[in-house]
Amino acid sequence: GNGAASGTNKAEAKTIRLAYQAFPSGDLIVKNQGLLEKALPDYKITWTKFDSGASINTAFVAKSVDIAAIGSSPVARGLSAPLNIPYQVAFVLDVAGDNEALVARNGSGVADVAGLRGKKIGVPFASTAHYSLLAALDQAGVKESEVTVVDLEPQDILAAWTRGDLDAAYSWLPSLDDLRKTGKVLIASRQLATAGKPTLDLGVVSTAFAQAHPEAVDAWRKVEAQALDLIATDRAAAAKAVGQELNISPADAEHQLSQGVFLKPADLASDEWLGTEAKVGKLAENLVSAAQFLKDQQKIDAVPDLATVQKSVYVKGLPDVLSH
Amino acid sequence: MTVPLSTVDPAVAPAPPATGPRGPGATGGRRRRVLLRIGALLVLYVLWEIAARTTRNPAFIPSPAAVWHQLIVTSTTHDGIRGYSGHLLIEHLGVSLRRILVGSVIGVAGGLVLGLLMGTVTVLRIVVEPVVTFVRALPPLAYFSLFIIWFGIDETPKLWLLSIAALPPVAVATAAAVLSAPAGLIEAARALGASRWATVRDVVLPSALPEIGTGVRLAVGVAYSSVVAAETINGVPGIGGMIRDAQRYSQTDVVVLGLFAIGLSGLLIDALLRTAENRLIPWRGRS
Amino acid sequence: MTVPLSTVDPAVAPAPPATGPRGPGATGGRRRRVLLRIGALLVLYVLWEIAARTTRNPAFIPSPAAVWHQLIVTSTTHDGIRGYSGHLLIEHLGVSLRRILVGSVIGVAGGLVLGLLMGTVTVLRIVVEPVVTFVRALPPLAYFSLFIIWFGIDETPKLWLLSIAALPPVAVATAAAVLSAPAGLIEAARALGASRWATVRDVVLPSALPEIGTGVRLAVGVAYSSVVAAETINGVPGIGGMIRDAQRYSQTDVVVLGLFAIGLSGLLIDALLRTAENRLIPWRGRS
Amino acid sequence: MSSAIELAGVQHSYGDVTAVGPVDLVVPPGEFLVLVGASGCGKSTLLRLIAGFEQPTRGTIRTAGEPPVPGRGAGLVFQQPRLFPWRTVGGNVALALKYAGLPTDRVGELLESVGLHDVAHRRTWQISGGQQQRVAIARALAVDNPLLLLDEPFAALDALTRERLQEDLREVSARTGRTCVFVTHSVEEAVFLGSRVVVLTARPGRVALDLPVNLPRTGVSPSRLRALPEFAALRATVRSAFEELPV
Amino acid sequence: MSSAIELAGVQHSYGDVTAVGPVDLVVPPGEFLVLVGASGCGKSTLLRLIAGFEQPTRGTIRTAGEPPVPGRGAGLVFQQPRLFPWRTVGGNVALALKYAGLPTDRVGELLESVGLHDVAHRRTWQISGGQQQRVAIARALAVDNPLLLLDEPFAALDALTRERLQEDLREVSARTGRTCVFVTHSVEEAVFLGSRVVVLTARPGRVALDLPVNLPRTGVSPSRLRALPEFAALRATVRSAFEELPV
Ligand SMILES: Nc1ncnc2c1ncn2[C@@H]1O[C@H](COP(=O)(O)OP(=O)(O)OP(=O)(O)O)[C@@H](O)[C@H]1O
Ligand SMILES: Nc1ncnc2c1ncn2[C@@H]1O[C@H](COP(=O)(O)OP(=O)(O)OP(=O)(O)O)[C@@H](O)[C@H]1O
Ligand SMILES: [Mg+2]
Ligand SMILES: [Mg+2]
Repeated sequence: GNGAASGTNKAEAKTIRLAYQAFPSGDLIVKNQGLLEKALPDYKITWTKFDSGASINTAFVAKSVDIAAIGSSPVARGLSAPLNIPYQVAFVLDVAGDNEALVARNGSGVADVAGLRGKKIGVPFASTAHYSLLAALDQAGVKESEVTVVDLEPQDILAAWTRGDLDAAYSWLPSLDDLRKTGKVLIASRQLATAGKPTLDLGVVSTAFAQAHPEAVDAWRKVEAQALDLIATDRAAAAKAVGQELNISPADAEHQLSQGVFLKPADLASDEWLGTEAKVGKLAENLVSAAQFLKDQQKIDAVPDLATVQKSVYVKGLPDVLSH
Repeated sequence: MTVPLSTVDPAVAPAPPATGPRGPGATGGRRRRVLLRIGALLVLYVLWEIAARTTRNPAFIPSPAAVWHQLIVTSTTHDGIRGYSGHLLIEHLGVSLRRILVGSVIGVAGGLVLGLLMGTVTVLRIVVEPVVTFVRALPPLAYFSLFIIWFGIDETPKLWLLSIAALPPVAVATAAAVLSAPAGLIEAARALGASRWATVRDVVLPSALPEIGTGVRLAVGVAYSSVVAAETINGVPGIGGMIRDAQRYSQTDVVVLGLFAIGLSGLLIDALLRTAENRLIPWRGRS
Repeated sequence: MTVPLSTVDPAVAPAPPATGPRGPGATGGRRRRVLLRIGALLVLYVLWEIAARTTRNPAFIPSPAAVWHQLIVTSTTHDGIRGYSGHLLIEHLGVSLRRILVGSVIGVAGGLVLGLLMGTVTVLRIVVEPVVTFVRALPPLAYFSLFIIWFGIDETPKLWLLSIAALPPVAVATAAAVLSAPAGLIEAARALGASRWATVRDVVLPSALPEIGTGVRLAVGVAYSSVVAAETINGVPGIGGMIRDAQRYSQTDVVVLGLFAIGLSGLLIDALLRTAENRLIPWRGRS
Repeated sequence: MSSAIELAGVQHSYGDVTAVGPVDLVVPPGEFLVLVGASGCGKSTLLRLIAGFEQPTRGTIRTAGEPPVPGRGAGLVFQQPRLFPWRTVGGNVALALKYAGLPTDRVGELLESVGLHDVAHRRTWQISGGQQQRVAIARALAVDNPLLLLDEPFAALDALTRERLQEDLREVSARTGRTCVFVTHSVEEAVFLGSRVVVLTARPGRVALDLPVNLPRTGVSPSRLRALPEFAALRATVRSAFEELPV
Repeated sequence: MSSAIELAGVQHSYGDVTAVGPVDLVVPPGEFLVLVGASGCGKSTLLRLIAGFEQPTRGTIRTAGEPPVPGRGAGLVFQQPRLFPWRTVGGNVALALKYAGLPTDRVGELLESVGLHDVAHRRTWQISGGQQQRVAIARALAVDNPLLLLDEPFAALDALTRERLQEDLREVSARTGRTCVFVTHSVEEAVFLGSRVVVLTARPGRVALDLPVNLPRTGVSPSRLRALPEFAALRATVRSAFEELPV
């Protein structure tokens, strides 16, 4: 029993426990190149891989992690009752672009989102793709009850797709590549983002940790920013690092990176995203709308109000911290 | 109720003799049993209530009241929404029970046949036993995707998963029991002119029945505990699908409610199996 | 090797008599066994190769060559990367085997104690048996998140999961076997002045050993097949974590490699258990 | 017709324990052979060899000219009752009839013939030791096999029941001309039943005495037979053969 | 001192089968009581009642003034050997010594006393039926209990071994003054061993004959004892009591 017992109050121990996930982002570069370890040599840093936002939320509840890479949908859940996880959003790792998309299978006869009525669509429930799918349907005026939505993990979507059991699927890389080979993209998350329904991968920090170690959070934000710069400037080096973490070839990694949207560090502090200490950005509204979506799904009891969510965006030192 | 040793109160040592397989006070025993169980339930309830109150975190340990509330919510139509994810709790459970039932029956039948063959036909044992051992070590989560490729996303892969999960306990228990069949009675049957098959049917199988019964009970338990894995795919309606969904949204009270639904119906089925076993095997402890 | 019936070739019916527990040709039997198994392996290999070639989709059925290639890749350091996710295959397997071992030992020990108590102490059976039945119906995937909350994300929750998965087969098999203990021999021990505990130790336990052995083998198998579930969180290094990772990236060849690693090591451990069983229970089929 | 049983140089060892032999023995059809010998001398082993349940380590065995196969042409009563606990008493007897393809309505009659009434529906552990042994006898006698092998079948029976069953068996064997091999510890029983008595030496059992019994097998009442002076003489011969064996 | 065994109006039923009684019987310490009766008349049941393994349906039982408890103060030989197959032959005997808190080095000597050499290391199914029964006897005799209950212990033994063990038992009981209850089917054995012979009726077993045997218990050689005219007379009395029972 180490998790619950130790927790973040063991500040003196100077440890950082990071949770990461296997999606291509600057986070993997930070881990692969040991950037954080270099920036904070006197901290003991552990990286733990998780495969869903839900399990990361659980780990936060268990006080087993301090910083995590996690999708916006689970964050909205974590910030709402009954979880009310004391963590704050401190970074936007990436915005879903063409790497998450709704694809219709060739031969299903579906040409646009509205044509999905009466069809069967696969999506991993509780994921950002699930959120995006329902947003896309809503946008096209298709009611959820008019389609059959099936809960499937990406690899299972691929299997069912190949058999012809699905007419469409909302999924992400790498399985998305295979879907696109035998299907037609109806809409990608990039378009939804421009339409005000972006899905994001966020960096969150437990509140207790942020209060105890603000300097560590700063260092972490700096190295994450550094990684974003690397993605922008040296795609090949970034791809090599990401590929090593994902057990895929650098070429594949580059291909995947090219389809995501990676913000410039400076943009993070813009009103569009995190905002500044003076004014919290639109991210908070985005999280509230994600929470509203969950409420509509009867997955949470109540939607937190905007002010509460704004308090959960860690803007301390913005925009200066990120402008080096 | 059963063998003398077990009917004896441990407080009295050395144990006083029991008067045959069914001692007196069988009805007194029943009342005592019910009382003991109710007592144990109360203790568990109080512990739960205390745990819930001290942790004060419904995501950790939801209070009994919250779970009770979810029971009502998921069993009724509220605000135009039926139960959970559009299905009542009883419907989720019913769908899953059907899957468990079918999967168990197939798995038990397959395990019985495989086990008997492995126990009696040497060639088959040599070839099939490693395969069974290999397969039963494999994690269902790892090979489930293959099932989707082969069988789609509807009932078939779920039933396959449950069947394959239920098969090994029966197969292993049967094969082992067959090898333990009393040599003296096998000889007795052969001396009476029994054919090979008749020996299996009239001696080996009956003598293996108690252990097969244990295997069946384990198999049904395994099928039960695999229902969430089986319902990771297209699992709603289904109690496993409901639990998974609730889990991903950290609705711990619904998760606990689902666990109760599974555990209690599992208890019921096990009690039925045990009754059937006692009826079918009056000679337990006599061979 | 064991009971006459099983050493008999099915081709000859009615079976010719075997000369005692260890018939002649035990060494000839061994050669035949090895040959049969090699033959079966070859057949499986050819089937696999054919399946891989006809489906032509490595995401579904990777070719043997691809899996072999992955074996080499994951077992060596390539381009500065050690194996898979920074660990060699053997390290993944080693970590998981350690978990399985510890989990199985705890589960088996717990199951044995619980089973013996349930089988011999009536009060405990009445209260504990429903609890065990309840728990063994619960899907590990459903309650694993509770373990994370209670025990963190490191070794503890994994070992708990594996222990709880391994416990029921031993507990149920032991309790059932204890109830089947031969009444005549229990009386014999008591007539010699055995105390209650001595009767359990010298009669009940030995007579239950064959069934307990089956329970242990099932328990280890269940622990094996639960390793992916246990390694869903913070599972690398670990063979289950490796499989899950590979699954997410549709690296089916790595998944199949992982399945082989699990299945083959499972076979090995089962063979060890079986040998131990045969040594410990020379009286199989004689009671 | 060939001999019912032919043993040529038969020897049997369990591992390094030689239990029987070498034994040479030819039993013509219709003979009632009684085997007598000290406890542990190899009588049961010899019977199991003739039944085909053991293979001789050395030598050959033929029954009706063929190597023996269990369940073919020989009824066998083991030293222990070996009843199937999952069948009732009646069910145990019925099984024998079923295997022989005979109708199972003779169960009652067969049980009656060994002095058992009203136990057909009982479980096998709900009858006494002697009753169990009688069920085993009824089961073995259910089918008319040319050869009958009995291993101390009457050991657990009281004097009266035993005498009645002895007489029945004597009468049946004389009437049907079946070949019998009968193991007993009672010298009296040996002389009364046998048309030939073989006394075995201590382990490994070899033939110490092979004595033809030429008492009238029919037409004499049992009690008169037992009172004959030849009867007493034969009994004394067997008994002394027994006593003179080196231990 | 109180009686070794006291049965007052004892009756026992298995379900609706009345096996024994009512029986009234008082056995003074040191008595060698032999029970005789037809197969299935309730002898084993009576012994199990005295051992404490069954509770009487009616009436009361006292051994040494107390309600009997299995394993306390009484050695018991069951009708079947009931050896533990997970222990070797020697291990079975050692267990009895262990439970009594005695050193286990007497195993060889105990086996020797029932005529068994070289089988201590064997498994229980690797010895003959008579040898198994003798192991059970050795196991029950390992501890000096004031009461000894024996259910047809010599049924599977040849005449010579049986006679030797009879003499041993007679000698031991006379020397140590233990109370014995001995079930047998042999009238000869009953008269030879018993200081008192009780003949039971058919089921439900009641006392049909209660016969004191006043033969000299020491100082006479067994063969001379068997040759005494009183011996023959007693044997005839028991036998005729037996024969006159309604069946
Ligand atoms: N469990 C039981 N249920 C019903 N009847 C029983 C049970 N056990 C014994 N009996 C009956 O009770 C009677 C007495 O049995 P018991 O074993 O005492 O006989 P016994 O005198 O020892 O006979 P034997 O000489 O054959 O051993 C028998 O008729 C038997 O059928
Ligand atoms: N499986 C075995 N392994 C080793 N020795 C054995 C085995 N079975 C029997 N024996 C030995 O072989 C000898 C003959 O055994 P068998 O059972 O034939 O004796 P028996 O004449 O029938 O004796 P009894 O009158 O006591 O039944 C005995 O000394 C016995 O100890
Ligand atoms: Mg014998
Ligand atoms: Mg008896």
